[in-house]
Amino acid sequence: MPDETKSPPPPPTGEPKGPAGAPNAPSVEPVPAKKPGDPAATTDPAAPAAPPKPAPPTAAKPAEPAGGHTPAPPAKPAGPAAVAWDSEMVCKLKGQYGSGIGEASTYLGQNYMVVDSSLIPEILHVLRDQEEFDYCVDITALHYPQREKQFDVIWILYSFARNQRIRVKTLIADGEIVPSAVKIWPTANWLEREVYDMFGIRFDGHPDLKRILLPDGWKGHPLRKDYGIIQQDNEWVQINLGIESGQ
Amino acid sequence: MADATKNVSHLELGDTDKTFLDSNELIINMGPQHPATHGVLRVILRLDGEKVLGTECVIGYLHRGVEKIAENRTYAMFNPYVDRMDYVAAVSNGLGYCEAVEKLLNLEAPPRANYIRVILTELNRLASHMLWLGTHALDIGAITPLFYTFRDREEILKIFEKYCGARLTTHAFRIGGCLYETYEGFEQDVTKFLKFVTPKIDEYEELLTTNRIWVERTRNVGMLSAKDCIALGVTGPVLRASGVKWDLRKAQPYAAYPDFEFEIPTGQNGDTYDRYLVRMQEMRQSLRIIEQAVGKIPEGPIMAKVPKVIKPPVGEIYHSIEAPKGELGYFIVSDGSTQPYRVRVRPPSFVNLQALEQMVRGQLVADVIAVIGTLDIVLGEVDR
Amino acid sequence: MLDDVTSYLKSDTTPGQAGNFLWAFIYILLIFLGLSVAVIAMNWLERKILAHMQVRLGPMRVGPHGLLQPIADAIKLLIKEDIMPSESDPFVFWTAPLIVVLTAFTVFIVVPFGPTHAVTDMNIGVLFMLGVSSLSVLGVVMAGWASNSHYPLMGALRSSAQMVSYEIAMGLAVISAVLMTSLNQSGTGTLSMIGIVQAQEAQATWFVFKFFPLGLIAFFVFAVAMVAETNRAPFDLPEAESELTAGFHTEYSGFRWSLFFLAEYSAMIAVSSIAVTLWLGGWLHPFPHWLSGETWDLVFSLFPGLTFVFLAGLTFYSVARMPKHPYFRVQTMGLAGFGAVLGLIGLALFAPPVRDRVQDIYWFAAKVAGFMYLYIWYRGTFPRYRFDQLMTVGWKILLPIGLGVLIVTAILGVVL
Amino acid sequence: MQPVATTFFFYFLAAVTVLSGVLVITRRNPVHSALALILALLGQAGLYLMLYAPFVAGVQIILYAGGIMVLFLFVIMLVSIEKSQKEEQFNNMWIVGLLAALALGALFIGVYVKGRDLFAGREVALPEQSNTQQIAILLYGNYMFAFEIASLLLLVAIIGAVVMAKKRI
Amino acid sequence: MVPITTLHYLVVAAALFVLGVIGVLTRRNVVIVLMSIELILNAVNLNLVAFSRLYGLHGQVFAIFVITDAAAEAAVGLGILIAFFRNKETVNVDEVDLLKW
Repeated sequence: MPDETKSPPPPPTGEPKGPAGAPNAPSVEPVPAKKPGDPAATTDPAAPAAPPKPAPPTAAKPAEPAGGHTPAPPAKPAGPAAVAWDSEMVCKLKGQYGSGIGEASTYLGQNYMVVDSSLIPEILHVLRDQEEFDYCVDITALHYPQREKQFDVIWILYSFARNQRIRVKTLIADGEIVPSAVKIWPTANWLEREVYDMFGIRFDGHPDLKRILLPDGWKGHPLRKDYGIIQQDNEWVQINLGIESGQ
Repeated sequence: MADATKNVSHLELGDTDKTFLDSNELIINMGPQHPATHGVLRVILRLDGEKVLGTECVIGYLHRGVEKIAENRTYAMFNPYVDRMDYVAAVSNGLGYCEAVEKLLNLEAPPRANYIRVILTELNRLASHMLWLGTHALDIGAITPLFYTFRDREEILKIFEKYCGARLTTHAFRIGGCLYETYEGFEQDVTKFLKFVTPKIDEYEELLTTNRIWVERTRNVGMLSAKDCIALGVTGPVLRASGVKWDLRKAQPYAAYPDFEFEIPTGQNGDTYDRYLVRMQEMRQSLRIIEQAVGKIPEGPIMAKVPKVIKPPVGEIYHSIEAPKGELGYFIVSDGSTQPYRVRVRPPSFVNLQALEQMVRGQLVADVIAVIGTLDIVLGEVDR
Repeated sequence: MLDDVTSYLKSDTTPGQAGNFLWAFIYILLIFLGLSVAVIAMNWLERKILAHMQVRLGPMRVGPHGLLQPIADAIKLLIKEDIMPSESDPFVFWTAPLIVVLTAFTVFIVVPFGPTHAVTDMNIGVLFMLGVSSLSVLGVVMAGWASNSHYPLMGALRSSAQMVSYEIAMGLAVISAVLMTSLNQSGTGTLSMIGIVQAQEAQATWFVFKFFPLGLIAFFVFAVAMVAETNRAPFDLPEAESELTAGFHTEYSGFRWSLFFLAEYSAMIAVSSIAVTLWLGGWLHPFPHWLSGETWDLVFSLFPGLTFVFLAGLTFYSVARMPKHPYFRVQTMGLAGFGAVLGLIGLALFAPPVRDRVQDIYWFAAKVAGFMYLYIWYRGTFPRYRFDQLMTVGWKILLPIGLGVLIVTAILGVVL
Repeated sequence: MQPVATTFFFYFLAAVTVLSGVLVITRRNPVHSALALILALLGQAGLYLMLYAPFVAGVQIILYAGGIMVLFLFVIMLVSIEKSQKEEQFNNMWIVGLLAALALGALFIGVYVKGRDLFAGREVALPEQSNTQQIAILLYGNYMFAFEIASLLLLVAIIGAVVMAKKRI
Repeated sequence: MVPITTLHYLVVAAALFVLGVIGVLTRRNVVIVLMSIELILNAVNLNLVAFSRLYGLHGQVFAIFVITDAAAEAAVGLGILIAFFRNKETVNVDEVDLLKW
């Protein structure tokens, strides 16, 4: 049913976003303080790119700097900075997976780590079974059209035992398939469907990956940045609602 | 929408034995316009006689693209939109959003604002639970509690109206605190309301708690063990009714909650009856919090120093509060501009609704109604 | 002709038995009209009483205190577009409500409003009532099937299963009452409705107090079963709004729907009549043996008139409380007129020849009205049973109790 | 109750019964057949009343019309009738069946007409008022044993029906 | 008018009986066959009750027994019908041609 929805990423048609130059420039800004025991961290090609033109403070224009996910705004003196997330768990994971674990930082007291997408199911399993992150709060995604790996997929996990919340991220390109977490947390079922619905990210191993909020035949994935705010699937509207346009 | 049979082919069926005439498995389409689906929820039921073999929820009829809208509004402009998600607990939505943005801005609301926020949010929790009780009881066939709860909820809405001019979608809070100072006589109104409503909650309980039919209809219906709850990500009263003593107000306190004493009511069996009891207890605890809060609202400003143009630094934040329905989280990503790069809402109703399948499989049609009621979903929040 | 009229007035038997067809016909007409009026009044009363239980006012707009609301509703229903599902079976769809209404009304042939106030008295009266009222399940099943839709079908299956199961408990309770009629010198009981009331009169007790608490238990079984039999709350599963939208009559609208409505209320009145006849002494006034004698007879015969005068007083009190604004003038006048009519009826009921004849009917109607109030009260209080629980109550609780009561009654009847 | 207009009522009820019987065996839709059968049963109950058998009439209404026919309607609803309605309604040997049945009918009528003298004038008005009591006396007196057997039969039927209809016990 | 005698009832009963037999012999739908059997039983009942006017109440008692039998027969018959329908998806008697399924 949802086959036709997986279209190649259309060229950005909405408002032009971000500075045109070097959208996918590799990281030049050293990501804050990596664990010394993690030699490969900075060489990870999937490593989170710091903003190539680090968020200009004058960013009153609607443009978003590409790769804005990295919480390292050096130009913002008053703003809190992301610091390395020091914990036993991270050490252990890094020791175990090496370069698979990218950045692990704390921003505003909230921890997150970036994981290579190939490691996702394993890491999530480990996090659930060994580190007691037994509650998957949310699964969501971010879209950075300028980046080569366009999407961040984010798992927000919570541990009842530690009363701690972490975020696990992975970076994927458009069309790349992420392993599903349904086997790990059943709650991922609808959350992944929503991510698929909104971003077009497919999850491998999902039992019933189809649209959840939008109607089945809808074309396009609204939360992609290139999907305009008033854009709609006119064809669908005409066929199913019998009106010219929904606007 | 695809027709019912087509959708049902996707139902994953654990139970393959067919006890009735093989060819006559009944597929019933409940909703989207059905008196007991609390909005435009469509549940496709595969029935064996009265026994539910499988369900599939079709949602999205109320999808308004709130998250997309957020990306095209400034932080302050988006604030009223969150009220439209869980419209029976608009104040809680606003609180979560404002606190998330405040965290992103790395500032804190002044204590007075926090106290006002707690009072209004707890009042709103009461209102939400009252509405839940009325409709839930109505679904199970007791029509009278609905009118009682609506009568009393009206008093809460009156306080909201006096405070901010709106009854339902209040937009009560602003990023950085509250816009409105409490009106003259706010404390008295709230105290009067507390006095008025305490016996009323007993009145509801009198009608239902020991009512044999009520107990029979809700005991051992829609069971959800603590393990299942956590696996399914179910939060709020539903989780607590399964015996997990977890409440974000205690676990990760926010606003002024650390200042107050209150209990986290829990159940043991995780059935519909326990969820009912937990929510009734929660209403009492809310009253307790309000009582403590209203007596000692500190003096001071109600608004923190917030820049005229809200422009959080680049970064991302996840902040969640204990909404009446469960954990309501906001994941906000800022790119340093005036508009959020992305706002993700973690809606408790959406995640809780997912548990429906597990809760009703193997039970009877009538239980589906009871379970939908007990999950306390608001479709505005499910669909966003 | 005239002879027919007068001869019945002097006779002490029902017109049906006396072969007085004119009066039988008059009674049929009266019962038909009376039932229709009662259903309309019930409609208004239910909404009003339920509203007051639920801290609201209920209908207030159409006529003073919404008195004309049922009439407005009836008009609305009659002129409403009559929709028939395209895939339905038109013939069955049409006959179903007719069957339900017919059975609900036919039952009243044998209901004894007084020793002579009945269309006829069959010697299988109770059997006839049970049988005819059990026919209504046919209409329900047909309605559900003919609608060709899932909700009505499930509603129909539910209600037929429910009605059939509760009929058994009901029948057992009835049999124990019938058994009690045989506790006389000759040892022969009766199935005739009038005979049963006369037996209660002869045995100087209402059967609800017979072999205390046996009669009470049997009465209880019947009282529960009759609520289930009429598909009313808390046993209103067939039309459980929140589950099956409206059960077997989901697809019905307008006139045909109003037939179902009419049938439901007349069935309620019918089963209440059976309960009153079997256990609450039918037309006998309270404590017929303690409070007997000339004075008490006079006192009791004044009750009908007093009731109407009281109602008239209530109405005039409401008139006095009406807002004085000229906008309400018509309403006030209407209410006053209504009160005047009630008062006049009350006064007419004080006239000796009338009050003696009407007294029996009054006591019967008053007892039935009590049951009607109970119906409304249940609806305001109870949640709804689930289907399997309903069956459990019917088969595992009421049936054994009914059977036990029957056996014990039979043993006691032989021993005593 | 003195019987009134006996002739009219007899012909009326007989016509209702027989015509409904015809409908029963000719209707394509089993639900319509069942409805016709109910009508026939009710007509027959009327005939019983005319024959001074009110108790049998009552039992007929309760058991047949209210019980058995509901069961029939129930089952008809469960087995889908759309398919069976489209199929051939009569089997291949319907002519033979019809002829045989008609011959049987002719035989009956012939015998009755031949033996009409046997019945003529022997009708007695049975006591209607005590009909139920008398049946009860017979049922629990002379036919006690048969009565018990009948109850056993019903029990067996209940179990049999459950065994048949339920796939998994 | 001719007074209504027992013979009249017997003729009605015979007509019903014949109708029932026709139904049993010619219809293919099992449900209707079962209903035809009910017609036959009813015809017998009518005979019994009619004769009870001549020979006392025994006929009526027998009619009650017959009704009992009819109830049992209907229950078992319909049970078989359901089992049959479940297995063969049809309600045609012609297709009941296996000893085992």
